[in-house]
Amino acid sequence: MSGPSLRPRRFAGRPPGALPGYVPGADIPTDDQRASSRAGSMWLVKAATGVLLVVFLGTHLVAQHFLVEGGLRDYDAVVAYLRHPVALVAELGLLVTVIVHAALGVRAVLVDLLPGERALRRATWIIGMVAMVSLVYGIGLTLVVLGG
Amino acid sequence: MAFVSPSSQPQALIIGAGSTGAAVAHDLAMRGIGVTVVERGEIASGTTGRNHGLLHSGGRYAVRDAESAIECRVERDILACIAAEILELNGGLFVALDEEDLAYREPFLAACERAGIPTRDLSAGEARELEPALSARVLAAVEVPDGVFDPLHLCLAFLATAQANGATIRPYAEVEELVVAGSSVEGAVVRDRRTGRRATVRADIVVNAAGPWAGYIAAMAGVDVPVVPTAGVMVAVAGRFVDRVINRLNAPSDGDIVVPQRRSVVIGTSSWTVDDPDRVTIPAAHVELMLERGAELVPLIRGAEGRGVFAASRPLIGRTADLESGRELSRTFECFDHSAEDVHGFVTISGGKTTTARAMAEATADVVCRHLQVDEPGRTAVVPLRSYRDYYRA
Amino acid sequence: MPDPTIVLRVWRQQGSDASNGRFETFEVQADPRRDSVLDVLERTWAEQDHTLVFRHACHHASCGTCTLLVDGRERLPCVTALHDVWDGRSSMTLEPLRNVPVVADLAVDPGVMLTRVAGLPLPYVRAVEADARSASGVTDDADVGTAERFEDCLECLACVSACPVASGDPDYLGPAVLAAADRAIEEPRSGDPARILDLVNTEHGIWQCRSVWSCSAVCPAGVDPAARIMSLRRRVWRGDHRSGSAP
Amino acid sequence: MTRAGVRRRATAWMTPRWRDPGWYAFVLNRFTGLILVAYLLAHFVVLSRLTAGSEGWNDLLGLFGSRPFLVGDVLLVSAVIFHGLNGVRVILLTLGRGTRRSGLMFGVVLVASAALAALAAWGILFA
Repeated sequence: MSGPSLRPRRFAGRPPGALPGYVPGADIPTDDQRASSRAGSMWLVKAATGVLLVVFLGTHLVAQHFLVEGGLRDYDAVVAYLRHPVALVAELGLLVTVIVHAALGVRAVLVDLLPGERALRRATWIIGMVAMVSLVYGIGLTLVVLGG
Repeated sequence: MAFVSPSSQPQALIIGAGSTGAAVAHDLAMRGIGVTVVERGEIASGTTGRNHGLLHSGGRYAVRDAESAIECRVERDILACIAAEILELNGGLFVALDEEDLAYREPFLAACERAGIPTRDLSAGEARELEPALSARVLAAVEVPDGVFDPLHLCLAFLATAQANGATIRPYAEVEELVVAGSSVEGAVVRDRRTGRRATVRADIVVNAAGPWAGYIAAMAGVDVPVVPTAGVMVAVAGRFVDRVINRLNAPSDGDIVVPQRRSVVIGTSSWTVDDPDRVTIPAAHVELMLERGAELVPLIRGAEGRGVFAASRPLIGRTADLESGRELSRTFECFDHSAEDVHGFVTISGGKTTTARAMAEATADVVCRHLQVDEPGRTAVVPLRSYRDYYRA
Repeated sequence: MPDPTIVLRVWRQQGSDASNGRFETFEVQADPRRDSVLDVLERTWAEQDHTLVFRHACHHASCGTCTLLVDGRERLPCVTALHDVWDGRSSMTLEPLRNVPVVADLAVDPGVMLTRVAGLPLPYVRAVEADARSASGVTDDADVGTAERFEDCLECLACVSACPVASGDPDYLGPAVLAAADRAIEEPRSGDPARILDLVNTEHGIWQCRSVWSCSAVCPAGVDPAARIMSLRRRVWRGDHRSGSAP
Repeated sequence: MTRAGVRRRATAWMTPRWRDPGWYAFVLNRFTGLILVAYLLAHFVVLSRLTAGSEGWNDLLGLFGSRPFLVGDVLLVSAVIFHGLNGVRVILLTLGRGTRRSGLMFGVVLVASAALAALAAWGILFA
């Protein structure tokens, strides 16, 4: 082709950051860095426990409804079931994952619901306590049943 | 050194926030004048918004109207410096499809050279290599530095810069009447269309930049401006078939421009005068014509999905010779200083194109500054505009 | 044959207080073969009620100002053909966008959201990518390497209006901002991608999305904000900020 | 925050909107999730009867083995199945799989949930 191209050799567009007085992100509300990394981690943990629940809850339900003739187990069957090491691991795994998953799920609903970081922090604390109590209760119950 | 308190700052009220009003606001604010812009609707909701968005290199006017061509060429280069962020500077092609077009090529190249518009001669093959969607009938093409802008965002950039220099922008504010005391205009009664509340905005000078509606505003001051609203149809179809503006290499006529806009192309335009710019009925025949002539240049336009049909009313100046008071700045736009008709503090700016809005604004601001006895030169040609996004920060 | 009459139910409210709002009914002549919804609305304003407040500028899906709810769905009325949304008999309901402050009638103030978009160092003009033309049906071996075009996003806020998360959580950054962030990270001129990622890697940022996908369904420009939010999550996990391509 | 504000935040997300598949998925996911959390807490309370030994537990079993409770079980299992499959959908979308067909994915989730739930119902009620 003849002559130089009439088109510019590089983009005319500059980011607004090139303009004086502009601070990137100045207009975007944000929370502190620790909270940020927590938000991402919580999503991951929720997904991971979700996947584990497919395994643990599946085992639990099948064991509950389909292993024993007539569906539900009587007391002795429950104890016998729990004495099996695989069952024990599966049930304790279910206990932990279901509590973590439920706690994160309830908290996610509250993120939509509660105005402001302070209310959310308080709610998170309460949910955490309920989760801990549930966990201790569940483990305690298992030990009592196995011991009895 | 005299201390200038804010209250003694001269105040200008600008009516209309199309490209002209926005550019005038920017220019005046930069010269230290207190600026209030009132606009009846959203920014650029009148003629400017419904623009095809062609940043003229001047090529389109080179043969018939050298003055306009030079003005476009100069302003295109200035905008490319001060507002590069909101322009697509891909260039444009003037495409010859028949022998008549080919005969136009020599005078076109000569006129461009006279106007200082850079050109590049392309063979049919070269043109289709640049723009594969061009018609296979292309015989030759000339490349010029056309570009594309988005009218709203250009206005917002002007206004954002004006705001940064202290201007107040009031959209949805409709002028109901001008405040006239004796022989001078001292402001306007403005109704906020959002709340229905009325307020009086006082100013030392009122600039009427209402485009095709300028006649209505001027009538409120008892003066006549010969604005003839002249509508033009544009048709948008889905598909970004070209990156460059495609013009027919011939004398400007209907349906001879195809402008890429985002993921569509806009084909323009036609021309007919209308009585009321608020009530424009688009003739079906014009739409057909746009599609037909557009498809001659870019065949994919035929069969493309429609993406909107719209019309803008250009504020063309009807008569000039008999207007003694008018200070003719150029054949393309006019700034009417109504003090010659013994109406003081009132200036009307009309005509022109969005590409040349900055120059129109500078000429208008010169007139305004003379009235206000402000001795500041215009600097809008060299100071970059702020990001259009800054408009929302205010 | 004379044009049929369409009954418009238009949301009216004076100022920003929705409590005085109500629907007002207009009967307008309309040509379903040729009119867009915006044409009908403009005619209503010009011929029947000059106090009607609505936004519009370009009339061809470039400026993003006129977005409305047409029968409850986010649309650009300028490119919504009447015959696509009207059966010729029923009334048509026009409402302002949700999740964005209404200033009067059908007009909203996009300031809050667009200021957030403005907080991202994303240029308005980008390089033309190879598929932009082929998507238009142009068989293209030409070099488009240095051609440029405007960003796809019209900043019309249809996505924000459609998002149920944004309607519950006013702090949610919203699909428009997040999509722009993902584009900004792709864009070599935007500066530090890690900084951009920090801005959106938050509780009320990318992790607040609930995969509803309404934003992508209503986007008139094919931006697919939902997929871009997912892309941002993966960028966080990968830690590499620029190597990803568009979703 | 006003009472109306709280109510808006609490209900805005479930206002019936455009019937996009993703919206149904979101609302169903949230409802099933909340129901399952409520069930989990109730389940913990019921399990405390295990400490009462064989007698107390087997009494309860009679109640839970009754028809209405088994139907309740089927509903719970259905909720679990949907919640789980939808979770898989969300994870796949986040990984960038099927983002162009998020609606179709919801359809698959629904159909698969219904099939699995029917299977479970047959197993619980009739097997």
